[in-house]
Amino acid sequence: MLEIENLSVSYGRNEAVRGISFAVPDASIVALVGANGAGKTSTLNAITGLVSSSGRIVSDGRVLTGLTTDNRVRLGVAQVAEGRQLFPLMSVRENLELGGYLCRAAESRQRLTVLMERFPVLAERADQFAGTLSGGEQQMVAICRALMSAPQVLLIDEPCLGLAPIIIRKVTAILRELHGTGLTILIAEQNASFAAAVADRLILLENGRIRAEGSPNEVLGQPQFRQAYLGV
Amino acid sequence: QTAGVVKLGYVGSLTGPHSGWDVPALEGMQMAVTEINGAGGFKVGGKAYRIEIVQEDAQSKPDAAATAAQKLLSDEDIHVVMGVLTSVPGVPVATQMAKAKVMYIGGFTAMDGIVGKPGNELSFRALDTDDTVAKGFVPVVVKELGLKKIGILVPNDDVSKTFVKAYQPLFNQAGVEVSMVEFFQPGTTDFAPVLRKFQGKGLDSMFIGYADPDAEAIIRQSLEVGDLPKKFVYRGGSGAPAVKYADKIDGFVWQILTRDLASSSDEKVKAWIDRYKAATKKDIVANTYWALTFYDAVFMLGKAMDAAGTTTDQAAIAAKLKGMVYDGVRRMSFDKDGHAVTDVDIGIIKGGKTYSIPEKVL
Amino acid sequence: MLLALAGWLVLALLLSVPVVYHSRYIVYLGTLLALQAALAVSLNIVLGFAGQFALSQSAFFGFGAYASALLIRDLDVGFWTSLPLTALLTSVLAVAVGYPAMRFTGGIHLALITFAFGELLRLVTANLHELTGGPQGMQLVYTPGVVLGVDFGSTRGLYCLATGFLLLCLLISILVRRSDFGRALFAIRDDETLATSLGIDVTAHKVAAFTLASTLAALAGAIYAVFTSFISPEMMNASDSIALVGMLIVGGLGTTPGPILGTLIFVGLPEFLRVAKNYRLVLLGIIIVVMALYSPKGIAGAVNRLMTGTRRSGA
Amino acid sequence: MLLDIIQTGLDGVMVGSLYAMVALGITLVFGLVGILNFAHGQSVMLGAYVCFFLVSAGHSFWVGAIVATLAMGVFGALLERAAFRRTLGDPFAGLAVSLGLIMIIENVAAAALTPDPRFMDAPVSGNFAVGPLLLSSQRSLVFVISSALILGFWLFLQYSTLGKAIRAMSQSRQGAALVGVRVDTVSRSIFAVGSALAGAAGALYASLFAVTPFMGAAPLTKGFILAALGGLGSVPGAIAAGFLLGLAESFGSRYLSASFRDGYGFIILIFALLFLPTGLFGAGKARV
Amino acid sequence: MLRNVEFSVAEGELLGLIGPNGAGKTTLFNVITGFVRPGAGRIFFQDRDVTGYPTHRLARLGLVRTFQGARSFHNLSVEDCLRVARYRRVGDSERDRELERVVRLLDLEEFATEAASSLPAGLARLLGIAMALSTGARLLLLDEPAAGLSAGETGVLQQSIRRLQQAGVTVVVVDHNLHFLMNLVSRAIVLDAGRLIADGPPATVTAEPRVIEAYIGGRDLAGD
Ligand SMILES: Nc1ncnc2c1ncn2[C@@H]1O[C@H](COP(=O)(O)OP(=O)(O)OP(=O)(O)O)[C@@H](O)[C@H]1O
Ligand SMILES: Nc1ncnc2c1ncn2[C@@H]1O[C@H](COP(=O)(O)OP(=O)(O)OP(=O)(O)O)[C@@H](O)[C@H]1O
Ligand SMILES: [Mg+2]
Ligand SMILES: [Mg+2]
Repeated sequence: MLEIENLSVSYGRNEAVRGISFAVPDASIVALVGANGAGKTSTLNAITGLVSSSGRIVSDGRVLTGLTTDNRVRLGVAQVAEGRQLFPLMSVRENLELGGYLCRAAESRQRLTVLMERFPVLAERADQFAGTLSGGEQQMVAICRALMSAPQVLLIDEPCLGLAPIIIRKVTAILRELHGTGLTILIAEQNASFAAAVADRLILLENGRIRAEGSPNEVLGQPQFRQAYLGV
Repeated sequence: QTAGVVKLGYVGSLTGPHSGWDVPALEGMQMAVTEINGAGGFKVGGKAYRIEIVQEDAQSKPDAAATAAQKLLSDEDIHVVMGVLTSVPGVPVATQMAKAKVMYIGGFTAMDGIVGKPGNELSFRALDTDDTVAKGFVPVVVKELGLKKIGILVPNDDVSKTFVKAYQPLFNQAGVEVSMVEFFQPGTTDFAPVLRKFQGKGLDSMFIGYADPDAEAIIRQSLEVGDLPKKFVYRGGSGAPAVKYADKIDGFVWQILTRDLASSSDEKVKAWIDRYKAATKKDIVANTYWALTFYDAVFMLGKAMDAAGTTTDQAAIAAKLKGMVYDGVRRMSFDKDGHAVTDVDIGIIKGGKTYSIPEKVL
Repeated sequence: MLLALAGWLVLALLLSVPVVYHSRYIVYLGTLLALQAALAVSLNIVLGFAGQFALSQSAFFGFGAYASALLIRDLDVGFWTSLPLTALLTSVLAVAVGYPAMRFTGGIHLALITFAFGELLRLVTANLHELTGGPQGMQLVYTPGVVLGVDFGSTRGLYCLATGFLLLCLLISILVRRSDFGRALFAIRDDETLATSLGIDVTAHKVAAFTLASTLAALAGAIYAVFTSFISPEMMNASDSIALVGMLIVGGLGTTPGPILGTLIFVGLPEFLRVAKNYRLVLLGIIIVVMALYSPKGIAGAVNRLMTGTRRSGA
Repeated sequence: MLLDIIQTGLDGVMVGSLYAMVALGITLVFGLVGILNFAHGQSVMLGAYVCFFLVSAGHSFWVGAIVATLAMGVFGALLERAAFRRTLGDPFAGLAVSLGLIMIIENVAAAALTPDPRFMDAPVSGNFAVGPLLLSSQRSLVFVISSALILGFWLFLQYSTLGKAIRAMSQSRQGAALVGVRVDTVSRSIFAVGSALAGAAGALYASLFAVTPFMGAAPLTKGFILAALGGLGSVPGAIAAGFLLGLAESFGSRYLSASFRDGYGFIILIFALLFLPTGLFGAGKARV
Repeated sequence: MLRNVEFSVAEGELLGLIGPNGAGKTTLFNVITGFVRPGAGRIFFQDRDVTGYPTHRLARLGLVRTFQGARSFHNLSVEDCLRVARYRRVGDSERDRELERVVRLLDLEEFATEAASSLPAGLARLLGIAMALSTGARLLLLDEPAAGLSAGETGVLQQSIRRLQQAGVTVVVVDHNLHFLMNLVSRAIVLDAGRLIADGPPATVTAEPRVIEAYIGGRDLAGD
């Protein structure tokens, strides 16, 4: 369970998130949708502490506010960040191994094997520097690295960015599967139909505020959505 | 009652790597000034004058030295400037002083290229030239250490180039073969490679110069490298580089450009040493020589002013200073060009013992 | 806009101090500051605008001084004729060094290459005893002489020459900054790959900026030479180049007043810290550390923030 | 002749190991944490003084060296806390801060310790023969100590988990934080360790060369050159470059002119950087 | 990475390029625009052999690409980014007029004086495209222009690309958003593991079993 209360983020004079509150219940997938600059990334980054914010963030009963990023990660939060933040001069394998930095070696080795099976492309390129991968391959590494830590709360910024349709299917399937195992997932996504396909609930952000919230069908059907998102 | 104040300019490196030389010089001047003023000043034409030192920091850098010199020059009341014992910041100071026609008493080697040149009648060097010193130094050294064949290892700069020219013929005259001359990059700390050039050449001694850290590094590292001569002739003013290795080497000689301060037998010198220690709360080190030199020079300047009957007419003062012999803590004089001629001692470390031979130049 | 006007006013005031105040030392210091500032202003073009970490500014400063002095001594040209010749020689050298260095490297590697080049130049100068007088330097005997009724050999004349040159450097820097060329330099500083993809010849632009900065530095050196009548390989000391970079950072990298503010702090301020006697360099060090820590965009940046800040709160 | 060449080569390797050690500290702090600390040379200087004073007070060289190392570690931690922490991610600010620090440290040291150079008694002196070769005892000792330290560091960075985390942090701080690396703590410790290495190098310098308040400049310059030549952040690169420079200086001064000693290194540097733009062991450029 | 790829684009054509992740699409762009030298083979542009030309020269000839990730000059304002792209091509007044047009075209007016670094990811991508457009390119290679854009913005982008084509610019678009791409282009080619495996009208290409197997993974077009 991830609870956000009255979260605000600003960059200098520019207020990106203006006091939003929402919750992601256990074993559910919530997607933040909204146009460019709506504040999705800022929200996710605030939760992991990559940007400073005000408000209250609680994960599984533990208050994250004020902790450093690495300590939040220790409490079971993982994030696929915008820009991916891979280690470009380390091999794919090393990148993934570092994803399991906080886990026991045997455990993370096993997870590595499983993930490599799911994404054979990565197994093929295990010893290549991550910085030389294609855009989509890097995205796969970023997602797998986050999964390596076996998190309780998973935040993904634009999971489908740059992925081929066939891989998107795979990611969708994995997210659904994880969801089945009780993981709490928060997605920031531009692609409304993908969001609707994987998420239990959508939250529509506009200018740093929540404009609408509900099941995919409810939100997609609302006129606010069409106006804020499709610009019609 | 005092009739007036004479402002005496001091420029020198109070900070930076060259401050080891120039700070003692200032201390010597301050000592002299305190004593003179304490005695009611010095007399010129029956009137007593107090001295006030105006000091500027040359920061061991030529451009800062030039700025410092300009600052002194901008004070119209300063007619005499003293200081700077190292050539890099020294040259711009001496040049500017000469250009502005202000009397300047410095101490660095490159002054030899300035003192005595037309237009530079107001420039003085308070230390003996290499030519003067070498004439007394070389024969004593050759005899004391029993030299036949030497190699020269000195930094690659004009100071070295100048004195190598002075010493090489004198060694030859004394029957010593100078079989190699090597210049190393100033600032070198690791001498092993260049020392290897001196191996297997049948040398009995190395002539090294002219800064203590270089000399000590060379001695120490030739012991490390091995298979090198163990006698050293030092064109420098201190025995310090060899003290620690006294029982590992066969001989070390150096030039004491004033009197031997470390183990003095002269009463006047002993008394001065006590006063110096009391005034500065410092121990006697090699560079204390510059304090003594500039101490005497201040008194000498006062005498010259008195003799000239003026504290402001620099040409007259300079004329009186040239040729004057002064019996201060030690004997000192300036020749007709403005080069100092003083008594020097020769320091020797041999067979684990340290002693000095007084060498009368004057 | 108002801020810029105020800045120019302050600069004019500063520059007029030595004209009004008759101390030889003030004039001397003014000349020195003007030449130092000219060096910083020109370095700003390559470092601040184009983002190229060149550490050879003082090497070119020294090169210019020697080039001009040797031209005058050995080829019998006059001081004024030596200036364009020096500029020409320097640009050839700068292109020869800058082209390979900037084509194949960048960032910290460029810094080290230019650093190494500068030190090499210094060592070579120190080793060419016959030509340059070796490590002890050269004493110069020429003066610029009287031109249009102004005696440029006098203390005051030299001051005018140095300030004139500083103003020229400032003018060039401002023109560059406002031009398309300058904007391309800023673009290169941010993202070279993107700049190339948009059709900007990145290497050519970088080399041009480097050559411009180096040539101006050399001219400052030629003026410095006639000003002090003494030059030595120490002028080329790389630590001075690094100090120049420090001036730019403390003053405000890439801004117009930054280099001048930085020079005032690094070279001017010590004169006012004389009360601290031998500890003035320590004090200067503390001031620099504090400034670098508390105004990361330099003084120019801090002033800007302050002004825009007050304006906003006033509105 | 051959013997002489071998001897000269050994001379080069021995000082080279000392250079490499300074370069290692720089490569850690600048290459991995991204803090440009030009005052690193001053840590070398202070370390040398600590060791010098302890040895002069009658302690053994080993005590001196270990205390110097620890003291500089602490000093580094203090510097990091007081100043460099705020320059993270902005090497230019780091540069300006270190310029100020150099002024402060050097001048305070010169005022407190006098600018006079001092020489420390080395733990071993003289030389020993290995077959026809004559080796300096102290230099050999320095070589062994610095090689051991360098090798240890390399193994640590390459193979330990923490070592990997450190390398990861140098490539993406955010990424490292996101996998749970305590980036703040780790970068602080690296800074302290880098400074401790400088202290150790200082002790070794003091056992061979003169100790002065201004001795920091030369090791710093060389260290930086080597760190870049080796490829920033690359430990094997720094080592290889250190040996290369030692050899260049050694052979240059032995067989060419000793008055151009530093020039040989600069020439090598220029060519190496032109032809191997990412350094001796540099990783490939990231693709566009 | 690339094996024997041969294709041509006609003047004024709007060509789609698709293929699985790592197929070599970006590499192909890199080769064409001179960032990477081809191991073998030649590249012709407007009947001129331009193999081995440096990137900036190709850009001046009118061959311009965008990058897969968002890329802009962080410290420049949006306006200045576009000015740089127009550098040395047209007179000042004309340039300003064109600038305005591009800014309006991509809905960047609101941000014109903002620093490029403060743009949200999606807009930063748009800015990248705007810069490429401003160079006055004759052949434009767009690498995943629609990635990270919302449905509305994707629509706007589609229109701008069409307008470009009408103005005679040749455009090659790589994108994984098939909905966006297939409504836009008249012809599509498919790369897989560095080889050309299909070429033809979009509808035909996406129906090919090889393409479905390697790239789409099912009958419906995922991720519109
Ligand atoms: N580093 C920054 N500096 C200044 N402003 C920023 C910065 N990062 C984001 N912003 C601003 O914050 C607002 C929200 O940005 P954010 O990245 O959270 O949007 P987003 O919803 O993730 O958009 P996108 O879909 O394009 O990724 C935007 O107006 C943006 O301009
Ligand atoms: N320097 C390199 N070293 C090794 N492999 C490389 C290098 N550069 C690219 N590759 C590989 O070449 C392949 C093609 O990459 P490219 O970026 O062209 O793919 P792409 O078709 O654009 O994929 P995407 O749709 O994911 O962006 C990838 O598998 C990548 O890993
Ligand atoms: Mg975003
Ligand atoms: Mg791609």
